[in-house]
Amino acid sequence: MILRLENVSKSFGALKVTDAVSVDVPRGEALGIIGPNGAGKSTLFNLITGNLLPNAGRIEFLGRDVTRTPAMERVRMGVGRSFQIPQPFEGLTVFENLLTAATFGRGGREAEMVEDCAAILEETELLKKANLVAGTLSLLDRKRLELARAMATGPELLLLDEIAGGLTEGECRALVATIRRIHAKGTTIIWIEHVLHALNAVVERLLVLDFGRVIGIGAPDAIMASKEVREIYLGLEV
Amino acid sequence: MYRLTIRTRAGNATTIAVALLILIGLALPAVAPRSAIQDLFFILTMLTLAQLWNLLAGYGGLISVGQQAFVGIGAYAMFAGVILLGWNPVVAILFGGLAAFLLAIPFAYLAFRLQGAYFAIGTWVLAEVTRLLVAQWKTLGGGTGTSLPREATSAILGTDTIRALFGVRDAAARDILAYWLALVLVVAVTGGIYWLLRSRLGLALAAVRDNVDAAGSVGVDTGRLKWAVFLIAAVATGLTGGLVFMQTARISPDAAFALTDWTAYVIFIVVIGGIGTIEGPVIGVLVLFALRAALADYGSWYLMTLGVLAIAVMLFAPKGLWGLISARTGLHLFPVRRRLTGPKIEGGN
Amino acid sequence: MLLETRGLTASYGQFRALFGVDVTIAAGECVAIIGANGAGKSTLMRAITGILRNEPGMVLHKGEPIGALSPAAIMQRGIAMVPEGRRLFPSLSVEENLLIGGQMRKVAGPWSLEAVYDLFPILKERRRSPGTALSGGQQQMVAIGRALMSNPELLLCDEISLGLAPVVIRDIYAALPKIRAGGAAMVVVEQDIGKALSVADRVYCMMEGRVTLAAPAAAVTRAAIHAAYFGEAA
Amino acid sequence: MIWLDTLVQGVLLGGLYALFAAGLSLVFGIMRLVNLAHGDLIVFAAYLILVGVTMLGLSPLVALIVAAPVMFGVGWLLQSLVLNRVLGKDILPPLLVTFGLSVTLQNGLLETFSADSRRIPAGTLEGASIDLGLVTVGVMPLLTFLSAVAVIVGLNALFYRTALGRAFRATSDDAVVAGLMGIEPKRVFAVATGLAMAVVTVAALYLGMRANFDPSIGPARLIYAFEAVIIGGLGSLWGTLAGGVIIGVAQTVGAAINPEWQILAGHIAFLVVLLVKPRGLFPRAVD
Repeated sequence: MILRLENVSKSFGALKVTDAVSVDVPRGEALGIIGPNGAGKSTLFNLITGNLLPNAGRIEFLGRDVTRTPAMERVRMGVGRSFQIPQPFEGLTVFENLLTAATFGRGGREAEMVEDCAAILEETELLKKANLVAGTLSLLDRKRLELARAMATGPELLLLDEIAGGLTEGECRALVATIRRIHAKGTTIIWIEHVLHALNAVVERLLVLDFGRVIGIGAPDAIMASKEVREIYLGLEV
Repeated sequence: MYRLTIRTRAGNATTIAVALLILIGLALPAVAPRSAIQDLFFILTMLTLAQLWNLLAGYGGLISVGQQAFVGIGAYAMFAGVILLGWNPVVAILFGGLAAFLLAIPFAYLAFRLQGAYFAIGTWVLAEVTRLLVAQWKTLGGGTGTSLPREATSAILGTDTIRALFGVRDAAARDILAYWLALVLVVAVTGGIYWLLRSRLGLALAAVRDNVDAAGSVGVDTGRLKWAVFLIAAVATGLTGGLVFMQTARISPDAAFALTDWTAYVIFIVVIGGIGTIEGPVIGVLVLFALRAALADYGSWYLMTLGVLAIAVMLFAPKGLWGLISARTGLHLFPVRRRLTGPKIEGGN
Repeated sequence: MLLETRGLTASYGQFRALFGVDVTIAAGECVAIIGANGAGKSTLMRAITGILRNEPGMVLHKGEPIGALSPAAIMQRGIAMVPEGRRLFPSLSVEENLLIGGQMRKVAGPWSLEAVYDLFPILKERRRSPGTALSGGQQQMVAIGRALMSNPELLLCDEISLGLAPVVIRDIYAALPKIRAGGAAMVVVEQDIGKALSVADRVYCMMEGRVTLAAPAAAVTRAAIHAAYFGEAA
Repeated sequence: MIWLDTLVQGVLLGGLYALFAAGLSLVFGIMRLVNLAHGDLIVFAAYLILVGVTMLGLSPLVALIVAAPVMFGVGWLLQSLVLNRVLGKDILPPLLVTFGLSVTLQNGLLETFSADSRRIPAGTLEGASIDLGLVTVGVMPLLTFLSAVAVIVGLNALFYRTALGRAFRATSDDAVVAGLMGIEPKRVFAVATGLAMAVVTVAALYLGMRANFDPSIGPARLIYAFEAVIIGGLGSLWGTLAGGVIIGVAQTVGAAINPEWQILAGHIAFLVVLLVKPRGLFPRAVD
């Protein structure tokens, strides 16, 4: 198991946003997370990255207890993330964005880092634009950069937060192809998404979250076929 | 196959031009009158302080209004080294840098408890406290201050050689030495900052400046970065303080810890020239000097003009004069961009 | 037409959130806007209320362009919003939160402090408490009451059931017919389709920044919603 | 007995510092803006009153009543024309603009009024004192303190009893939603700064009547005011009074030990509070 959550709970005041979530993620898996707005999806990510600490429960990463480990250390251990709204370093170039992530998220000799960054840029179809300032990029390229920068920290586990939102059909397909390639090379992925067809093109399992609780986990076809899940996701009363 | 380069044609040209300027600057005392040397000393030391404040505020986001504390403590430590320990003033300047470092630790510890605008006034209070404490130091003249003893000023390292070389008197020789040291300092500080910005620290600073959350998410330690920048700026500011008061040879708490001289002017230089660039302070210090020359006879009009100019720049051209020039021409004299070179990469600098 | 958007686009920086949205709201009617998370529903509300400024002609109020006006100016024309997440003022008491809703637009109408307390009696008991000390459902009542205090002609309700327990949602929705009886037109932005359909005359469904379905509420089938939601034939 | 006297003098002095600080606290509380020219604006107002008293022959109180609306207008214009343009997520522009304003004001005053020390003549009030049995207090310090209390009571009433105060608090909590309530945040900010400048005028009256002043003393007043605000806790007006009193008492106690330590003791008290309670003594629940 690369990641193991045991009864992880998080409350803001009286509101329980994550309610005793337990899930095991085997190495190499691609897991999708769906659920209505406010179901606690992003909170779950913040608990995994260490930007939030749980009120109860235990988080293991690569067999080590990281429940209280600071976010910065988890990045260096191999937890990479992309933000829902792309947050590039706008004044830096695409390449510099990656170089920063490589330098501080992983480290190593400069020549190696440069080669790695170039390889990731090639993978994410940004190589041509390596020397453009990130602030000038289109939305699709910002999303790609978000992905590429997370990759540059050398993640064992890659967390993608609604990376397909706001894209056109064609753009979305291109991005999905990239994510499939990354996954095929062995990176474990957990992906929150509401663009379901994009998600289902990549993930092996789907996890459905509602009111902070896991209400279903399994193969995408089975989950989406479940009337209950589908209705909850739509917000229709069963 | 892929390589990282920072060099550009403009950057290479700058390097050559700066090297030439340094050589000319070193040789200048042979031909320039004493008043010109004194003016240049003023310009160079102000430029040093401005580059350091720019490092703090423009790159590190730390808006300090208390840098006069480090000028003052550096100056007083230099005086203490000379008067109490009998050191040569030039050596004692280094002691000024050490004192600034020691002061910076508790200073930052307290100031970092305050955020944003309150950090600014907090540094100001801490500078005041430092001034008031130093004013209690009776052996160095307390509130009224003191002068460097004549035997120390006449025996400053190297002045004999300068006297012989240029055939000048004691005081003029001291000015030339101070000028040379200021030249060395400004080159070291500007060069050091330039190097820093091209190092991994510069990458981290730029990342934090653009987006703190994202910087944390890729592993940048923002807390340590703040400390590093603050300590570096403090030490170099202390060295500058020591040098400035070696040249004047007279010190008092009010002069050494003057908010106007060591922080207000400096802020105006950076803001008017362009914050967050190395070129900005250079432009700013020239504007300051030109205004000083033009308004020398009008007393407080000089500072008033600077204040109004700074407000106008903030309102209408927040990136300063260099920002305007750079936006028009796309020129960067001190490139810090790391470009990826190799196959399949197109355009963009 | 009370309110109309024409080819409304909106962006957060480079992030394009709306791609040419056309919706109309007639006086007195109730319109539901449904769609998945991220479909652009809240952005539409932010654009209508002026939080995101637009080209003047992209939003029309009674035929006049208001797309470039400030939120305050738009509110003073009689368009009030119950914002997503309720967003009560923490340093104001319940009663002050209500009062501030009406203090900048004083027009005659069915709503007053007393009328709001009649609608949500629990608020009268808690009138002196800080707004944020209330439960989520009660806070939602304050947010609705606060918007009503200006006697708006159009009330925009952004995700009023979000994060609330089903029984509380039922209470909130029970109040909507009474609000409609006061004469204001309403827009109900919802992810809870069942709830939205129960109160609306017409429905717009949004997906990825566009309107994918516009129909009378009575004519909407689950199949049509599935298609509009998932971008696939159900 | 001498210690009791020192304490009472300190508390009364604290009233003056609270007056300096009230406007700063008000503006920070509503728009998170720190005005580095606050001290110089106090001095500016003091000169305004001085002109009214010496050139127009007004009594200090009448001069105050004339100057306060003028200062309100100055604050309103300053906020509308300059500060509203630079308020935003980046704190650098407003800081640098107000710093520039501070230097400009100081030197403008220097040019107009010269560096000579001046004082607002207070007639018989000067030097008058009341014997309270255990201690004797000056009428002027007592008036200062009572004015500080009155200003704070007044501001609190405005904040918590009026529609304007409600708009202030709402805008401070959430400017975007305040807009949805029909409130123009920028107009609210302009009124708040105007109000702060009216309070500054009261502070200026006492600054000018109690002791000599000259164009250069603004920054030191800003520092005392700032310390009082931080000690009290951001946004709490009664906290600001408490902060002022702490600075005042620390200064008089310091001065009683060694006259040279007066100012230093005030600063040290501030640093100690900062170390122990970085959010101040009465921090706001929500921030």
